[in-house]
Amino acid sequence: MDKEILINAIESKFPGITETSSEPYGLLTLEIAVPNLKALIHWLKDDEQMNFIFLTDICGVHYPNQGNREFAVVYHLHNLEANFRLRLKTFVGRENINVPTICEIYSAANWMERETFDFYGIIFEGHPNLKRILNMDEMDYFPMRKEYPMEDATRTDKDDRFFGRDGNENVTFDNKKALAKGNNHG
Amino acid sequence: MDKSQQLVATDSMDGELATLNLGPTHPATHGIFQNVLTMDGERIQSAEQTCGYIHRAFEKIAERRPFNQITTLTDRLNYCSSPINNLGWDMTVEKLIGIEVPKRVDYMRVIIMELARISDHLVCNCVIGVDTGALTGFFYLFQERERIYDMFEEVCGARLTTNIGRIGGFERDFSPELYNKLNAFLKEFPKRLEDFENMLCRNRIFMDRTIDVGPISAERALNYGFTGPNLRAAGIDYDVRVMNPYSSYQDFEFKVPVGKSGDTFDRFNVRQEEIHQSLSIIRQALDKMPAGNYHADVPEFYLPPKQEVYRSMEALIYHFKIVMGETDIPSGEVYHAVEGGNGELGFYLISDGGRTPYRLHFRRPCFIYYQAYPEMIKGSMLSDAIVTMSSLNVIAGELDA
Amino acid sequence: MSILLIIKIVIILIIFIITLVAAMYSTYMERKVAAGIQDRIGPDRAGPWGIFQPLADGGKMFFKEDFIPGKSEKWLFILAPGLAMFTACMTGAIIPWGGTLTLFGETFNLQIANIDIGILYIMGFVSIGVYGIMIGGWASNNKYSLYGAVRASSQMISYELAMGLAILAVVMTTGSLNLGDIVEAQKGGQWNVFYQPLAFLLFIVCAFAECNRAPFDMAECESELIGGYHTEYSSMKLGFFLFAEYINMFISSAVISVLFFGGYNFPFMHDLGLSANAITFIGVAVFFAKILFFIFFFMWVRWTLPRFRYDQLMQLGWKALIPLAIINLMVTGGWLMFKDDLWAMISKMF
Amino acid sequence: MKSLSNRSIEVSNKKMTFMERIYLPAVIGGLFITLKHLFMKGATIKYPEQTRPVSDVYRGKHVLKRDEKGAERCTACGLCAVACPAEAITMTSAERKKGEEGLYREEKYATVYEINMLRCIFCGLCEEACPKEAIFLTTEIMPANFERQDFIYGKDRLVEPIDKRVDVSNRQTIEVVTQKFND
Amino acid sequence: MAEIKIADAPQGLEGEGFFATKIGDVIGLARANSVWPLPFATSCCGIEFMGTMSSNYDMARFGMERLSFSPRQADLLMVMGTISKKMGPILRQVYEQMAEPKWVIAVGACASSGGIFDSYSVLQGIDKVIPVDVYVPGCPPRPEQIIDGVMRIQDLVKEESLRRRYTQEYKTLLESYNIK
Repeated sequence: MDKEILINAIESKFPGITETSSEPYGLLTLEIAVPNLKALIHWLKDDEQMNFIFLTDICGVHYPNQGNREFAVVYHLHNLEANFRLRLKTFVGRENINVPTICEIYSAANWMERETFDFYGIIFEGHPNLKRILNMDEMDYFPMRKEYPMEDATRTDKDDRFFGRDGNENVTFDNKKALAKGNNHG
Repeated sequence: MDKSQQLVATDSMDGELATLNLGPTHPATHGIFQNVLTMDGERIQSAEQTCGYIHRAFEKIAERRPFNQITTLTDRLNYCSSPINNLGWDMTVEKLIGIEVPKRVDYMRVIIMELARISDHLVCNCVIGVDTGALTGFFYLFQERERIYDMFEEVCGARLTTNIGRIGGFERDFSPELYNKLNAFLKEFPKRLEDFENMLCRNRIFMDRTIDVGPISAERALNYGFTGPNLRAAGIDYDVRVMNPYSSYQDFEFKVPVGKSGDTFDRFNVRQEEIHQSLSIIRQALDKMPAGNYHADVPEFYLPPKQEVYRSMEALIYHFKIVMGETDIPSGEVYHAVEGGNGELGFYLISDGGRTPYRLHFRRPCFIYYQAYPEMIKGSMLSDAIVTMSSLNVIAGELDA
Repeated sequence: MSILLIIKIVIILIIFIITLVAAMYSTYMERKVAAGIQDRIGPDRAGPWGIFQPLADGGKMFFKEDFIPGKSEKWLFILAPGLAMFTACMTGAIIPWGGTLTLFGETFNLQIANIDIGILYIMGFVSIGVYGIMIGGWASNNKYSLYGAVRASSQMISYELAMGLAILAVVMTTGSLNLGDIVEAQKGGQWNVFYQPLAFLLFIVCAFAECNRAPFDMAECESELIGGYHTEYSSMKLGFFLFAEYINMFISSAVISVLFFGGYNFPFMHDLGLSANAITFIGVAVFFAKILFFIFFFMWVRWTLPRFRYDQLMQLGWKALIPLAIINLMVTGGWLMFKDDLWAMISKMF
Repeated sequence: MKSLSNRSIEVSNKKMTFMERIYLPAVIGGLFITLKHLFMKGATIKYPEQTRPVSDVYRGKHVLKRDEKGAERCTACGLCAVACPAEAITMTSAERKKGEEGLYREEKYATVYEINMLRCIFCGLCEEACPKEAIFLTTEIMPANFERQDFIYGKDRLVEPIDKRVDVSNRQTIEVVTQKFND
Repeated sequence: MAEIKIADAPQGLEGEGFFATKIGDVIGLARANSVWPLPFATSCCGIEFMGTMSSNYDMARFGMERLSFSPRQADLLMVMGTISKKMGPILRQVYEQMAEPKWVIAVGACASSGGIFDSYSVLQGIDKVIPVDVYVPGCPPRPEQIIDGVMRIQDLVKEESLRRRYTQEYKTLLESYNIK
């Protein structure tokens, strides 16, 4: 299997499904619209030619300034016998943040989707048990979204004067940089 | 299984089932997983898992740390084999930047990573022994693990959370002392391992405890995203080192051990054989160790030697730029996988050219395969559940990220 | 008469104290043996070589908060460790610790009670011993404890059968249920272990199971059940349970020595030309040496073998040990029945 | 599924021979192994009476070095603080005044230099980041303590005593050491 | 944690008196040499704890080889590894279940202060939920450091008065954590 065969097969089976395709660092990446995603993955797994029997990974990415393409869900599939990896991406916006689940196709997707939900709040439609997995159930936000701070507010042993910690990370760095730059001649 | 079922009533007497809370502070769950088991006497009817008890937000922290500081985070993913994580991360960044490292660095990395793999498998197999009640093997093998620690300490100055690699190579070259220790280890360790194997492997009590305990078929294992020794125990010889060789693994001869039915006994044996294979890889790497530098020649990313920093202005500027994280990192996205102690450890890195990753996702093998646990222990006994869990080698740091 | 009474009381006290001290120092020995096997040192900071370690443990336990879980069955919870301790100590009463001693013109046995059905007495008390564990596990109102208790009771019941049958073979060869007689019958190196090796093997396996020692420590197996039946116990109640375990081990070792290794007998004991009292004292020492060896053996096995699983343990008990014990019994019976005929036949043939 | 690597070996043999079925040979074999160890020399190091040698580059407690003349090397550039993943280092700097040349080597120095040892993960990145040979980790292990605030190590505990210098040459490259020798 | 260092009760008629003090010393010594730990090992430090238990360091020398996973029987809660906010209540529950006298040792940077995990999910030091007696720095600490921490605990145990657990200071301390 190589890139051409795969793209052609997808094209002939699902015409026009691929929005963009690229190959960063040798890994074929296809962008698929949400409605087509599940059918495509299903076919990729079950078709004897495609044979992507292994789901390597699912994760979410947050791009705050992209409007209705704010959240990406990235799938890594692997055809073990041909040793061919494929990356699929799909984008959703904040309002319509639903992606179909692929739990029935790969059991492994169950927790990966729960994790993605836990971090980004992306809702996987049809997931049998979509609830938080790593964080506490009581948590009321999705921590991996870029707008939320990393730090814990309860840290007491840190002297904020030195870290410029007003919830703004950049200040910290600038402070230190200024501190450092002043002595560059050293 | 069928044999034992004759002895225990398959249907409970009055339909009353007990709920047993296994963990999070149960000795066998290492304090971090919770399994709520529905028990029919000693038999497990169903299990529900909770995890996240040591969720530390690695991925969030990684978005706020420059590339070189992330090495300290990867240390704490699978802490039984930190160097594999460290070096895997370094290779990911090198892939992103496009750094070719000298062959010598590759070989040094292979030695370190295989030592780490041995130490990881040692922990797992010792713990299988401990959970079946044979504590002594643990003490024998942990002495050998100490020697691996000593070697890590010789290279990097720490035992467990090593922070061993640098982007572009190593912090320092292997010392002669390390070679002494390594040779002594290669000579004496197999004897200790043999003691351990003789005590357990063919002992019927142990075999009865592990054979057909927590089995998983190859097909289910793949579907669940198993990788590493646990997948190989089910009979599928998927190994990242062979399939997508990194760090010159293609130069080495080694076998990929597989099991038959993916039960605890198979997992134990696969790990045991992998230790032997790792030893052979280390020997080969030592024999073929090429001459050369212990780091790539990339002044933008690898810190200049200290003697120049102390003297020359140019080196000092580079030094500052690297430490401050002001070097230019290309933007792009890269997925790099290494064969960790428990399987395919993947780093999915999206860089926007900033000093920190835009997004860094770790494919943590433990997290992915641990969800198969309820399926694996269904219908087995409490003791089996515990042995199955230890043979899966679920590392909390990796599970909860 | 009164002298006999006083001496009996003295013997009782001595044996009681010896039992306790032996149990106490068994814990120390266990730690040291484990350490030796595992290339370690073991406790060495409480006194020279750590010999005060058991005292430290005891002292600590006495002053630890005595905790009774809120939802437990309070009286049974308190009763259980006492019962375990009591039954463990009672077994020591009929062990013949030595031969006869002549003091103040009186001759008496170094045995508290020489009863004719000594073996039945042992079996009886061993069976009651499980009640402590069972009641304790049940009264704790903790599922892990309950599992431990259930495991312990079924295991005890199963292994008593094989144990009884194994002893029966010995009883048949000796022709007495009296422990004193059994020991006397083994005089001059005629140890039962040579005549009944299979019975010995079965008995020692069952003894491990009865004492809840690895590889049969189902009832507490800490990697599965945390502490098993004593999970909820703290302070000296826990101490009693642990103590009872070591006393049981001590008594089991004594019983093994009595039944199969000639008790206080030692080879050539009457050829040395020593006075009767001296022989008795040497005999006692030899007996304790034997006990010590078996205690060591108990520990040695514990730190070597993995543990059985509950159902495998049952399988071993019912499907392997009991049939073997019955076969052994039949062979022994057949041999006793026909040995004269057999001898006659053999001698006729040649 | 076909073999993926073409170099697999099957390592699981679940068939028990008769000798293995009857438990005893393996049990006795195991007993002999443990007995052998009973008579072997133990591996224990009796800490604290004995100590285990640590490697020359072990990353233990920090030290702030002085130069050959006894002046503090630290110039309060803050690189160590930037490099610290745990954000355990804090410092404030001040200009050196006239007459203090013997105390501070550079024109700026740290008036306060604190490491929160409970935060510190001993990763060694500060040592690596220091361009002034000022901060080093040593092979001395950090002691435990009772109070949280006792772990904020200020300059009083970090700067090496002038009469009890800490030798760190083992953790430096040969080039650095020879360079200094040539100075 | 300034409350930890509590002076002995005044000697005299109402105090512990001579005899009681001597008993206290002896029991303190006994306790110190028989500290049964409850390893609450969640992550990396747990592996180093295994190293401390193992032959090369042998924690058994301190009378500590009997790990009691049941909190009722433990004297020393050894918290090793990151404690997240999700884990905090469980840790506290375990502490509450332990029988007096009990001590706590926070092993490693994560347990003591959160370490590098200054993130939304990690408790910034377990002394936010339970009182801590001894802190051991390091990430993870070497076995030597863990032993060092244990010896500090032993020092504390030896000096502790038998009545400390009934003192007002102790009650105030527990109340400040809302325990009991």
